[in-house]
Formats: sequence, structure tokens, C-alpha cells
Amino acid sequence: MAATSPAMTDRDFRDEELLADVICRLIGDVRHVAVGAASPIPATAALLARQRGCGRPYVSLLGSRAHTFFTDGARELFDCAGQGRIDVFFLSGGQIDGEGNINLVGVGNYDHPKARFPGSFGSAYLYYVVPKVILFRLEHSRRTLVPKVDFISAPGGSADNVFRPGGPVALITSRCLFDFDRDRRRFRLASVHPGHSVAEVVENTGFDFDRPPEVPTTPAPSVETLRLMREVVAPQLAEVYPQFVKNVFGIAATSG
Amino acid sequence: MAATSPAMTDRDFRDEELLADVICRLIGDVRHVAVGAASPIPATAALLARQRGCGRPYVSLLGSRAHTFFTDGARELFDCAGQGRIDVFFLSGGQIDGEGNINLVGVGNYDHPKARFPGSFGSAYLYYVVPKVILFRLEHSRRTLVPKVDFISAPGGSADNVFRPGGPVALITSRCLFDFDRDRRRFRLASVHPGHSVAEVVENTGFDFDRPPEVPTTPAPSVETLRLMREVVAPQLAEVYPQFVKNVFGIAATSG
Amino acid sequence: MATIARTLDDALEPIADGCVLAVPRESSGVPMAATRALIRRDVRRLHLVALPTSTLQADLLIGAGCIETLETSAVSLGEFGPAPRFTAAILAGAIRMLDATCPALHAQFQAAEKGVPFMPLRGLLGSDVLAHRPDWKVSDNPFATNDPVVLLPALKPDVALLHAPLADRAGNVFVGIQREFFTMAHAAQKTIVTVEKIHDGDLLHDPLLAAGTLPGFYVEAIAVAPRGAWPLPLPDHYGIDAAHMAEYARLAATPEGFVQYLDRYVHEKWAA
Amino acid sequence: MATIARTLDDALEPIADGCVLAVPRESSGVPMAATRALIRRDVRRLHLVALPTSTLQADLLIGAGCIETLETSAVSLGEFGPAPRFTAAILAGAIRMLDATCPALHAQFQAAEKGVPFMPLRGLLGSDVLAHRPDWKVSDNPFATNDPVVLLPALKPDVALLHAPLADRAGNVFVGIQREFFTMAHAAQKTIVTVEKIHDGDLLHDPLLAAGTLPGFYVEAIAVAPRGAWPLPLPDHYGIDAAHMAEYARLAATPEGFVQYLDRYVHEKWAA
Repeated sequence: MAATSPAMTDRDFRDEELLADVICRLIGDVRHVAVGAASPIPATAALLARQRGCGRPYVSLLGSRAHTFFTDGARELFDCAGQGRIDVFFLSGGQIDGEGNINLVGVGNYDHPKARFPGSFGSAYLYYVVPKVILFRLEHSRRTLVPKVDFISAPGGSADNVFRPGGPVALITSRCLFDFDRDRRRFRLASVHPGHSVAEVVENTGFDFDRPPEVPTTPAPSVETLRLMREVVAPQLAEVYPQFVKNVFGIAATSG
Repeated sequence: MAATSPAMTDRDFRDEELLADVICRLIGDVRHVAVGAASPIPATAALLARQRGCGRPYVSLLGSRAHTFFTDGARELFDCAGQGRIDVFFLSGGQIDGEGNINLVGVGNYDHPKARFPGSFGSAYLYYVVPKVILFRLEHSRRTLVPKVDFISAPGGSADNVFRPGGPVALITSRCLFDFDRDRRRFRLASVHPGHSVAEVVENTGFDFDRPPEVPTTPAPSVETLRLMREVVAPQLAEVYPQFVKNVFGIAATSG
Repeated sequence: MATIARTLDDALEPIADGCVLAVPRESSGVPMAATRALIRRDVRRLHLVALPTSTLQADLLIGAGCIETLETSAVSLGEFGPAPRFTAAILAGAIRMLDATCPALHAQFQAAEKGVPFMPLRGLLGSDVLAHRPDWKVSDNPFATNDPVVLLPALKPDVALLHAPLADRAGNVFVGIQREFFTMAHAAQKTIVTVEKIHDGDLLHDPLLAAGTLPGFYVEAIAVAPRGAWPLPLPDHYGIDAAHMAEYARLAATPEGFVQYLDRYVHEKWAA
Repeated sequence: MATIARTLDDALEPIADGCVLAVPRESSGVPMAATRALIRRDVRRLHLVALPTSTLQADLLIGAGCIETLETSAVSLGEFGPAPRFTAAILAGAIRMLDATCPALHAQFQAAEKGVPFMPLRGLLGSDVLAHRPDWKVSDNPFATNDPVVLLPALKPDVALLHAPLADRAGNVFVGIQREFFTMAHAAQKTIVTVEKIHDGDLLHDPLLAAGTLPGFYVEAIAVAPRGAWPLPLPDHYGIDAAHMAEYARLAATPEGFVQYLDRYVHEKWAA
């Protein structure tokens, strides 16, 4: 079914597949992963994790009818997270800064912005209560990864007296993977994707971050992982992300 | 269907039928009447009102599957009342006092009671928010209608700064009908049921109340009202009140 | 993920002595087979929360000595009269009673469901229900002036115990319009459900069934218990067993009669 | 009691200029036929509350000049890119924006549903979402020490406007798992629903349908609008019209293109 070449090697993968594989490892062994709107790569990763885990974790894709375990309306995701039942969620940002603050609202002054993003969605809540929030931003530039966000949709850390069981654990971009140290509120370069360099990451990152003396290369997805993604996961994604599945996996969307 | 004698006159009615007729008039022209647990006579009155009103008001009987318009679980009645959508509700009391306070909990000291009633049910909320609460207590004695209740499940009136769109409008007993004056927090004798007297009411009432110089007799239900109750309403009641329907209307309960 | 337990007793294992156990009202589907199994197991010191009221279930558990604290808005046998063991226990001071009012309990479960520490509620002010609940607080509504409002703390039971018509093998449970089952399962740490029968297929896949289905990830264990609400009703399935309720009311009127009832209907005839 | 309106315009009559209008998210059933009818009627100064987000609907109403205030958590066209008229209006300062976060809006509707003045919510502290909402307050949790919590005021829309699969002649509306429709209808003064078709029989009488049915007494008016969510999806009924969404994104990128879109799809072809 998947539009792959017959002779697959370890290098025959697309960036999206590498990122989904990385995110799948970050998800780990958990009970329930929820994926918000407009997040096709995290959705791929979550369904891959469920495929590998033989049905564990539960995966709820916002906007999906087939991949949802919610029957109590639009608020259930948030209630469920408030109950501590959502282990992993994904957030992005028009801007993300070195303290893990994310901006989904706009650039410049709030009342007279220079650019406007869609809005904060559920971030101003989920970032606080979901234990493992994985930040995801493909565009890795000084425009997106900034010293200080112009608007805090949700902060990377909170004062000690703020109820905050959740927060960021990592940031993945098209160039690299950062871990987040919650105590120090700082990112640390964890690995650089194949074909990219530490120097390039430094040059394109607007905030300071820690890095070990030796930065590993992000491991490529295995042949079996690629097969699972293309043959099993991709068709499941088509319901919510028809364009993405068509562009990345070459699968035509079925009509809704 | 109804077990009535063939030749019906105005006197051929039971006490329950008189009371249901009185309550039906108290209900008036409203949108939604809700009836709580263990209230067969108010339930008769509400269904009679709906029958007369050609489907208006909505009638929701707690515990009924056929007579309920609620599909959001056990809390919907209370939410609905909080929204101002329930116009009439019924409450009773092991004790009721002259200020309209009701006691559904017990007699004597709360921690060492001499008698215990089932409990306050929803009274401590509905009495405040439902505009027309009709108090209903068959036993009219100095034991039930007391100078001061031992436990206030819900007060008849509230301080000016308490949110209180609702409260009592009347108290109906086996002997008479009282109106309630919310401003003065006092009952006023409105009518005495056929076969009972003002003197008897005074003797059996533990609290002070107002009364006009001439106290009318509660009018008897019309032939048409009795027919509606017996032939149309009674069968509808059997689902929730099989014992009552059997005892009052002589209709055998169908199995559930 | 929910598992279909081999036996009812296996499913009930998480209900430990002393736990906070939430159960539903009579007209929603009361797990009576499970209740009898708990009495046979001789569970002790339960903090029973009946949302929002109870009938036979609370009375039976009280009579059998399983209850330390009862938190609810009312207990009676409805048309069959007062709840005799409840009344006797209160008069004897044998249980700790937390008198509530129905919407307050609903609000407390909803607070737990939403992961918020408390929920405001109108009403209550000036009542002795409020006066006897030091765990409930009066606060000023910050969005108005001179507007007191009651704040109720979130109620998070250890276990919610429910009876429903159907469950599938993935642990999804069809509860229909008994929506408080959702709130109870959301609020509780663990949820145990007895069902009339197992549904072949996935309850979430049928749009009609899905609308009344509690997803399996809220459910700890499921046991099949046909007529598991008996002698209480299961809406749309069976009605109350009026003759049995009358017999219970008669027997439970005395301690001796209650023991006879237990022998006849809990310990012997209905033993696993 | 709900009435089945003769025409869509008749049903929409309660939506007056300047009213607070609540609408649902894309994946629940957005009343797009009704939205086009409102634009044709040239409704003005709406305070639109999209629970919790919006896509084409808000963008179209903004572009057509119907919106004075927008209260929601995000507006975009999803896979089809940013919402161009929304973005342009914000940059031009043409609408008043109340930025929210999804669970805050849900909590505000739930407060109205429960008849309580406010609802607490976790999160939010330290965010600029909170900083720009003087109508939200920070309070101390009275059940703990040094535990700030945000309080959100009840949000009671004048009208909730929804699209659902079915309604019956008694005004009951089948909404399935789109439970936020319940909360919206409970919270709103009036609720107007467009439906794919009329169901013969009573939706409340079938136990399966009843579990997903909003009772008619919450509903002011119903109009039949087949494919009434088009080009947005109606769950379990039809998907999004991707080609149309791409065309919209392309045309609405400029004011001139947006006018062309209105002419083509709102004013002419689809006029009643």
C-alpha cells in the first residue's frame, strides 16, 4: 500500500519519518497520549507507539472519529488531563524561547501586533497539567526559537506555589532534539539529526542552551519502524490528515 | 379502565384526588414542572396539568423513564433549576414551621436525634432557585407543623444578600391549603378542604398563621378532572408509583 | 486498560477496607450483586458516598456493619418506607453521617472530574446542612459585591462501583442516559463495573452506542452479573422487584429479621 | 417548546445585531448554512464565542463585517493554513479579540450551565492569556494554603447556534457524542439548531438515541438544512470538502478574492 521504493535502506526515509520515530521514543511506555489539532507528525508518532505497544497507549487524535476514546464532548480532553489521565501531549509555538515559554498568539505588541498566530488553543492549561509535554516546531530559526517570546501563551516553568504537575520535557525541530531541564528551565541539545551540525543549530537558535562535549546524531528509523509507519500507521492518519498522508506517504485520501 | 363507580357525582372523589386538583391549579401556566422522589400526589397534579395544557408544561418525574425530559444524568434537574428553567417543584418535611423552614433530617439534637428522616435530598438548593415551590405534607398535626423546626434542611426565607429567586408559595395538607407570604415569611390560610374546619386547622397547627375573616372551602374536583385523573393520568403514574396507583385508583401495576 | 474479571470477587478486589466508595442512585443502576458479594467478603469501615441518594444498598451495607461513614443526601426505601437499618444506625450513633444535598454532591464530583480544588454552589446559605459541614466554606463571589456563595471541595473517591447494561471486551461500558456514571468514573481513582452481559464488537464504533458509552480507559475491572441490580431496577431492562422490597422492609425492621434476610438472600442462596 | 421553522431565516430571527452568539468547534457540526444566511441578512456587531476554537465560520463572519468581538482560543483553517480574514482583522485592529484557552471557555460555559457565578481552573497563572483578561480573577484556594487559582466568570450567551444530524417534531435534537452541544444549550438563553433532517418518532423514547439527544425544552427553533455544515464536516455523516477549503484559502487571502467568494458561495448560488 505504501508508496515506497521496493529496495528500502536505512537512508530511504523522509524527515517527517525521522521526527516521528524520535517522538515515538520520547513518548515511552505510558497510558494515554493525546494529540491536538494540526499535529500530523506527533499523530504519526503516537499511532506508531500504539502499534508497537500492541494497543497501549491509548491515542486520542483531536478531530478524529476513529482515533478517539472520548465520548463526553470537547471538554473531556481537558477534564481528563486535569484528572492526571493524559500522560503525553504536544505543543508548538510561533515563537519558543529558552525558558520553554511558548507563544501561539502573535509577534510584537499584543494590541498592535506585527503578526498574528491562530491562538493559544489549550496550551495555557495542558502545559501545566500534562506530565510530558513534547514541544514540536519544524522551522528551526532565530525567528521561531527566540531569546524571549513576545506573548506567553503558556510558560515553561512556574513559581513554586503554582499547581504544576506538568511541563515541557523536550523540543524537537527539523534540525535537532533538545531536552528540557525543568529545575534550571533550560534546554540542552540532546542530538542533531543526520545531515545537520551543532554549528548550524547554534547559528539558527535565538536562545542559549546547554550541550554536552559530544553531541550524538539522532538515530535513523529502523526498516521495521518505517514499514510500520508507512503500511500500518499512514492509512490510519488519512482520516484527519489527508494532505499530510498524501504528501509524505503518497497515499491518496479517502473521501470523508 | 379506572376502578370508579359508574354513576359519578361531585362527591365521589378521594382525598388524594382533591389534593391533586388543588395542586394542579397552584401549578398554573408554566413551562416545566419537576417532581422529586416519593411524591405521588404532586406527580398526579403535574401530569394532570400537562394533560389539560395539551403537552404544556413539561413534566419530569424523578425515577421515571417515560416521564422525563432529562438526558444529562442525575445532575441535570439541578443544573436546569440553576438555569431558571424549572418553574415548579415540590418539597415536604418531617417538620415544617411557620416561617416555611423545612426539616427532612431529624427530630431532636442532630448528633443524638430522637427520630431520623431520610435526609435533605435536593431541598437545600431547589428551595432557593425554583420560583414556585409547593410544600406538601399530608399529615397535618402539631407533630409535623411545628413552631420551629429542629433542623433546617432549607430555610423558608433568606437574608437580602443571599441569591434567592425561589422559595415557597403554598403549603397543602390533608386538612387545608396555606398561601405563603414571602415578604412577611408567614403562612395564610387560603382554604379548608371539604369536611374540615378552621377550628380543626388551628387546633392541629403548631405555628401561627394569618387568616381572612371568611375562609373558603377548597373546591371539589370537577367530573371532567376526575375522569382525566383516573383514565388518563393514573395509568401514566403506574411506572413510578405502582403502590399508589393501586391503592388510590385501583389499577394494578404492570411489571417493570 | 479494563479487564473482564474471571469472577465478581476478582473484580471487587480493589475495594479495600476503609476505602471511599462511590455508588449511584436507585434509578440509574445500583450494583446490588456486587454489594452482596462485598458483604459476603465482610468488607469493613467503608466511607460510602451515594450520589446523590441511596435506598436498599446503603441500608444493607449499614445493617451488615460494613459502613463507618455515610455521605449522601437521603436514604429511604421510597414507596416501601424508611430505610430501617439506616435509621437504627443513626439513632444508635453507629455510623458517622455526612448529610449533603443532591446538587452539592454532584458539584463535588464535578470538581474532581475537572481537576479543580472546589466548585461554587448557590443555595445552602442559612441551612443546617451547611452548618453541619465544616468542610464546606462560604466565600464572597469576587465578581459581585456582597454576594456570599458556598464553595464545596472536590470529592475524589477511591473507587466508583456501577452497574450497567453492557460492556465490550475493550472495557468500554454502555451506560445510556445515566450520565452521572461518567462523572463518577472521571472523579474516581478506579472504577469497577458490573454488567448484564458482554457486547460483541466495539461500543465506540457505533455512533449511537458511542453517545452513551464510558470509554474503557476509565475502567479498572468489569464483571458480568446478570440481573446485577436486582431487586432494584435497571432502566430500560427491568423494574424493581416490589414483592422482594416489601419483604426486605418487613424483615429489616428488626435486627433479627435483618439477619434472616442476610442468611436467605446474601450468604446462602446467592453465594458464588 | 421548540418549533420547526418554516425557513432557515425564520429560525435565525432571534439572532439580533449585537448579540452574544455561541458556536461550536469544526469537528462537532458547525452551522455553516445558517452562517451564510446570517451574512446574507447582514447581521452586525456580533459577539461571537467559538467553543473552544473556530475555522471557516469565524473567518467568513469576520470578513463579511459581522463581528465586533471574537472570544475564542484559536482561529485557523487547519491543514489549509491560517485564517486570512481573521489575521487581517486582528492586524488592522478591526475586531475586539478576547483570547482564551480551550478549557477556560468550557469552564465558563459550565458555570452558566450550573447557574454558578464562576468556575475555578488550574493552569493559566503566569501566562499572558490571563494577563490580558481583566475579567478573569486570581483567588486563593480556601481549601489549601498559598495556592492561587484562577476564577472564570460564567458565560451565558444570548443564543447558541448548532448543527446536528436529527431533530424530531417535539424539538428534541440528536447530537450524539458532541456533548458540548448540551453544555452550550444549557448555558445559552436560546438555542437554535439546524439539522440534516427530521426524524419520525420521538428521539427520547429510543434508549440508544436518547443517550445522545438534547431535550426539546432547551431549544427555541429548528430549521432543516441538508448538508448544513458544508464545507465543514459533520461527524459520522460527511467529511470536510477539501477542494472547497483550498479554494476558500486561496480566495480569502485578499479582500477582493474574499468578495468573489461571498458572491459565488454566499450571496448568489446559495441564496434561499
